[in-house]
Amino acid sequence: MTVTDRTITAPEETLALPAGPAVAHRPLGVFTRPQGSEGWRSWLFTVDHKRIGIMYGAAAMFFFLVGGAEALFIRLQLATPNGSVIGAGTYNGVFTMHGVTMVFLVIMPMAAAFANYLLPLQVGARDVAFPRLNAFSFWCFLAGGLLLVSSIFIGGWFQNAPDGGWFNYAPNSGLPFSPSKGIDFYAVGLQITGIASLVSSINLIVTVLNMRTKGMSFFRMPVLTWMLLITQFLLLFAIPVITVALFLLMFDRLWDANFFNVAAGADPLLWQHLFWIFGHPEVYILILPAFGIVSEIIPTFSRKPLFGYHFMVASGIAIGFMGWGVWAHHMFTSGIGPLAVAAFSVSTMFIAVPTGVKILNWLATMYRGRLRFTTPMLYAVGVVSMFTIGGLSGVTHAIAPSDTQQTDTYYIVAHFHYVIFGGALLGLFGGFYFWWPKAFGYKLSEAWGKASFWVMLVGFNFTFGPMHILGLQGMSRRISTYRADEGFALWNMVATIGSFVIAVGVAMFLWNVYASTRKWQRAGRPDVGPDPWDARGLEWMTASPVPEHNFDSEIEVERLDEFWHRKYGVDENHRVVKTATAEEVAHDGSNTKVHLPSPSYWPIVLGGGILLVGYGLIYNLWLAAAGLVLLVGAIYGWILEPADDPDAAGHHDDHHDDGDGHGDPSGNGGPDGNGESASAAAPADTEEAATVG
Amino acid sequence: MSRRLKVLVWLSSLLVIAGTIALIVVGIVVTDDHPLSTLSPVGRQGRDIARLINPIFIVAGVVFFLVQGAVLALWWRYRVGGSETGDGEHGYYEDDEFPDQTHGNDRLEIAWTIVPTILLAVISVFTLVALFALDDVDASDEDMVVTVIGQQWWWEYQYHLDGDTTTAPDFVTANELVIPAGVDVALDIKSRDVIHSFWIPKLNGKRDAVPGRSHDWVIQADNPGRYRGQCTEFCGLSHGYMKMVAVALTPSEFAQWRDNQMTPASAPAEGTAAAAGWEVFSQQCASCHAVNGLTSAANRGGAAESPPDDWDIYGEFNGGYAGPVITDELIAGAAPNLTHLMTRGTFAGSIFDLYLGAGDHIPYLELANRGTLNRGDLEAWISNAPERKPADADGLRGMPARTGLSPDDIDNVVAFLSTLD
Amino acid sequence: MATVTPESPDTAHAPDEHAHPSNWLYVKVAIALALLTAFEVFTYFETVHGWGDTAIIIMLVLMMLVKFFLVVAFFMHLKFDAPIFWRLFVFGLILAMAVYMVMLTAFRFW
Amino acid sequence: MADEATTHAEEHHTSTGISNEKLAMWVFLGSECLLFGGLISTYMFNKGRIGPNDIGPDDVFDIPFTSVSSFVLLMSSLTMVFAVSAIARGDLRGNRIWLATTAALGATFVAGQVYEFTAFYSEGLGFTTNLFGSAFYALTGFHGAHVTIGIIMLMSLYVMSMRGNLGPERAETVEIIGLYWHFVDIVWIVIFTIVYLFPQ
Repeated sequence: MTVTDRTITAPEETLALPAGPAVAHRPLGVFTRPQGSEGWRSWLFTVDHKRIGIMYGAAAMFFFLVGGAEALFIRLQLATPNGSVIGAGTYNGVFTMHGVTMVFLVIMPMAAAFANYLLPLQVGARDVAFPRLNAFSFWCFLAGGLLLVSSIFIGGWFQNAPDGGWFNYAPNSGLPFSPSKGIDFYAVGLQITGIASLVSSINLIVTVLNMRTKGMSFFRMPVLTWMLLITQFLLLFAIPVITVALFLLMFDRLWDANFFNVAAGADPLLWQHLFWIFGHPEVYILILPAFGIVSEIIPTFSRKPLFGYHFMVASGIAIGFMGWGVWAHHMFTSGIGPLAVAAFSVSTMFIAVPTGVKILNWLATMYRGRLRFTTPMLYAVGVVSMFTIGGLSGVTHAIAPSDTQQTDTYYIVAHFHYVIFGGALLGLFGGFYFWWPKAFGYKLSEAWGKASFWVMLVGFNFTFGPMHILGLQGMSRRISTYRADEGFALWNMVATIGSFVIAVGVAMFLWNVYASTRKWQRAGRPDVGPDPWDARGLEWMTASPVPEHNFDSEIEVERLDEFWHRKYGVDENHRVVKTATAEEVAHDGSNTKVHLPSPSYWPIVLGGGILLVGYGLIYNLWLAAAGLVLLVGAIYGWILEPADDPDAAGHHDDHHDDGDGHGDPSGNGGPDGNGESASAAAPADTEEAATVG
Repeated sequence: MSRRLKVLVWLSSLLVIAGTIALIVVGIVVTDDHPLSTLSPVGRQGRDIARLINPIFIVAGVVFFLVQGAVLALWWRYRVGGSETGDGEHGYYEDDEFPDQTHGNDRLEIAWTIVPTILLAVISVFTLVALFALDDVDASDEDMVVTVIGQQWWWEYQYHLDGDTTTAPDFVTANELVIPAGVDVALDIKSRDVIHSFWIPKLNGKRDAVPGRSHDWVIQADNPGRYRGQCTEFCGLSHGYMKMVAVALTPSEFAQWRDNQMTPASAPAEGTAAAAGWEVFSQQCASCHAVNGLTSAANRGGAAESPPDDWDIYGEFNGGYAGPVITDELIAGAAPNLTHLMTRGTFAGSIFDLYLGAGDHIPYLELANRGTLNRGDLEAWISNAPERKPADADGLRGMPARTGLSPDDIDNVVAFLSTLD
Repeated sequence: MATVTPESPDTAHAPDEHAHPSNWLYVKVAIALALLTAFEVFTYFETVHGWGDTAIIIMLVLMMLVKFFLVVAFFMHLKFDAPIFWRLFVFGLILAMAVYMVMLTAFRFW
Repeated sequence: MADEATTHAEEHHTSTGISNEKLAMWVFLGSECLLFGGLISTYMFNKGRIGPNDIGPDDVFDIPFTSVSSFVLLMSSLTMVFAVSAIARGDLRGNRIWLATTAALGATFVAGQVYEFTAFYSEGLGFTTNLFGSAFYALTGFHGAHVTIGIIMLMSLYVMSMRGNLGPERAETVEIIGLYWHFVDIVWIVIFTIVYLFPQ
């Protein structure tokens, strides 16, 4: 493979992020810029996309345990008729927090973990476009998440937790009907996580559009990159809509506005429209990353390329587009009129087509493959199987008349858990097992992994399978209890038992993480090598764990699945033959001359400022003012941080890292007309970019 | 046995097992009588929905078995063994065998894009036909329109026998919607506070009650009977405790019931327990509960339990609110009209039976005469309602506690209520 | 894309600089904007002359769109800049209009 | 691909040939369309949902005044363009002058809005008065906040320039802030037409 030779040019000249040591250590006012990559402080101030990805994953896992505990309380309360484990008030808080936590604080950040860790690697970049902004996204998300979760404890157990459901319909969310601070926590907390998602989506979109390595055209990008990119576009356009809705709600509650005040003539359906215009793309925001992960795992363990790559990409784009035209199917019974119902019913049905294409392509990838059922493969096939169930039940309530029977019953609860747990979460867990060795240099135990998969799968089906039946038998959602003579006792008990089986499965996963880590620590690091699974993407083309600088030199990509093609060739009989080992092809991370963006204090300070503003809005505007001061200070500190010397163009350590253009406008302005050579290559790339926009 | 045959046997036995389990589950689900089941409709609309969805359930079931079968078949057929740890000479695979490196097949892709599209297009035609038929709310052949009003956490029904919902209703009742069997009954669904959803699963799908809006809906029951329902839009603290019942009567029974409902209550005879109960009631309860002929609007003026003005949406809003008009004392302040309480089978948002073990054994019209009053729940409810059904701490919604009442007072109130038949 | 590729290597600011219009063009655009604004305001005061509301709204929307695209195309350089900007921005714009117009239609707003 | 250029060019290679910052700003502006679209639709939906005797748009709007302040904001876009082309030419002094003028025009607009709000308030239209009031103040307030942030950014640029930190090599920074500024202007073009000029 001659390609390898060609790409290894003088390392120092191919740096994506140049920095001079003199700049990195330059004192700024009273502060010295943080340094070093060891110890806990280095995590607080890191701007490394991989560490940020890992922190996203860890935070999401913490919130997953919180949300899971809430789920168990729900199931305990409903296990028997007239349940009295938790009262109606607490129950409402618990199911609301369960939904909000799982959607906004678990699935989204878990996907963000993969996006942060893998997107730059998969497109062959050194880091994301704006590393400090990336760190800010994480801290801002964490601030919002902690603010939301703190509502459980502040002022008494679930006294001030949001209790209007994750959908939080007006006017029940108004002050007269929800006088506790709960809805304020909801509105403020989701605004903050929304800022995080929006900033992160801009950052990652720019990364994919702009930071691809040589030859990495759009149709050479892995499907995971594609799905994550589509997800970021959905976030980019959906977050502002919920922002508007949350602002209106906040104005109503804090400053007595009239947006949802029916007595003043407001129409509460406005909230529903705004919420679901956001909420339905949100569903695809949750599921598309998992689709991408599955599309990486199945080919690897089938020893085949993904079947119908272009159709997989196109169906993902189609889902992204169509996701904007179906929101009112959440409102078939709201009284939006028969014409609107008819239109949205039909549009919803056809969104099943691109989804079905994906399922069939995964099956076709497995067909005639050599399937190796490792833990990641089990999870991926689990997604194919379980998501299909969720998709099929989805079609049954795209049919509007039938939806009037099913909506707001446990049938819907079953449906979206098959989609979000059976689809998104299983996919993300598969991703953990798959990329764990890449991120940490050792594998999780396969035995424990398989066992925990089966326990989780069985528990999952016992929990949510019966809910289809309960829903069709007429059990409503969000009811804190039911009468004994309504006949719901049997399947509720089964579901509750199933939920504890899931909990065991999750505990086994955590034990696996603990035990595998211990084993690795005791034995000294067993080197899994760059490519433990014989995989296909560029992320496997560097050492495990990935060195801080990602790749030793810029990779030049010539086709889809570049890394695999560097390992394998075809002989005269069209048989696949190995031409190089992964170790020969991959970079070993030995290039220590790469300069990287320096760590920074400001992202976490800015996140802290936002947290203060958040609590301030809920409790005391003076606190908010203090937070605002901190926030503005952090922004200015941030802007002034890079060495601010216009004559030193090309020597700034983070010219790629500037949110609002205040910083160094990059070497584009350099005197020697640099950077512009790249634009000669732009036609093809931007032409393809059109398909994104 | 050839490998192919083995797979076939393995697969078919698996399918048989799965099919059997599915059949058993479906059997339990369909035959077991569930009062809220959507699977055994007994009304025209519910049946239309079932007729639309049942074939689709079958199609979905077929697709389900095909996909799951394909997953299992691929698994069985193409799995290979290999090193558990991946550190064998060939990594995870024991060999260097590679399957055909197929990248795709455009014709196949186009086929499995178009086939589901056609399938869904067919389904959507049937859907649209059913949708517009169900929405044809003028199908009702009765003049009568019932205004259904949801509030935290019970339902009020205002009967407009002439179908004119802009005038005062002829009579008002709560929680149990009584309709004549066999005919379409037009409903006009509204809300006084937050969004609720009216749903009698055996008769028809649900329709939201949205404050400030008025939604048309139709229900029909084939046969006389009692059909349970549950508010299905989350409506705050006691959402789970907001239930209702639709009672279908033969047309002649309905006429009888209707005439009775239109008679005002008469004052209990002097000196009886019921008279003492009325005393207590008029002081403690009448600020919210109306009893036609006995309470008056004056009882309710300025009562502490009335909602404060700034979110009082009871009155007519001139700029667009199409809510109910308070025209006379028929309509309660914030609580069910109790004029004919004893003719109902349930109370407190239909979470308690008013008569012990009555079930369907006693004809609806004879409940008041033949039923055994559920004194335990009724008395507990009167003295401390929030204990039985969580209500908001500020006392603005839900029935407030009356723990100050002595046992005698409560006995007397029950005696008074027992006269309301 | 044609506006981007043919740059000479010695222009520092390739995508936008080489095609930078003159200040006089900007002034002309500004004059057009000012005239349009004046005419918009004029319609407001001239409603008495018996134009229907619909006609006025259509005229106002047309003038608004012209102003909008004048600013976007010239002041924001989209006319001269890389097409990807145009696509990203217009995608957001069209999506916003489509989604919110459908929402208002569902409310039978028009 | 002309990748035989200098190594310096290699360092700043981006796939599209566009700088990250500028791309990010346009991506952000695409997203802002959805934000203002939501607020404008909320306003349109709610402005008429008031009682017949309630205070409404016709009772408070002062079209001549708002026309003048709209004109001021429109012209600030022109001065912003001048600022951008000045710095691209290397005319740092001209850049400073036009930045300051733009900020001043923006500040005039915001001051006009503050005056308008106080005038409306004294005529009886508060934020809580009715749906028209809530929707009007929310929409124009959001826009005003955007303008204010823009003014702060312009002033920061001005200070940077005074301290010698804003040379011609940073022309793109000015251009990016300019994009934001023009966006705020086009939002006002829409608001002015839909909120003020549409027949009520």
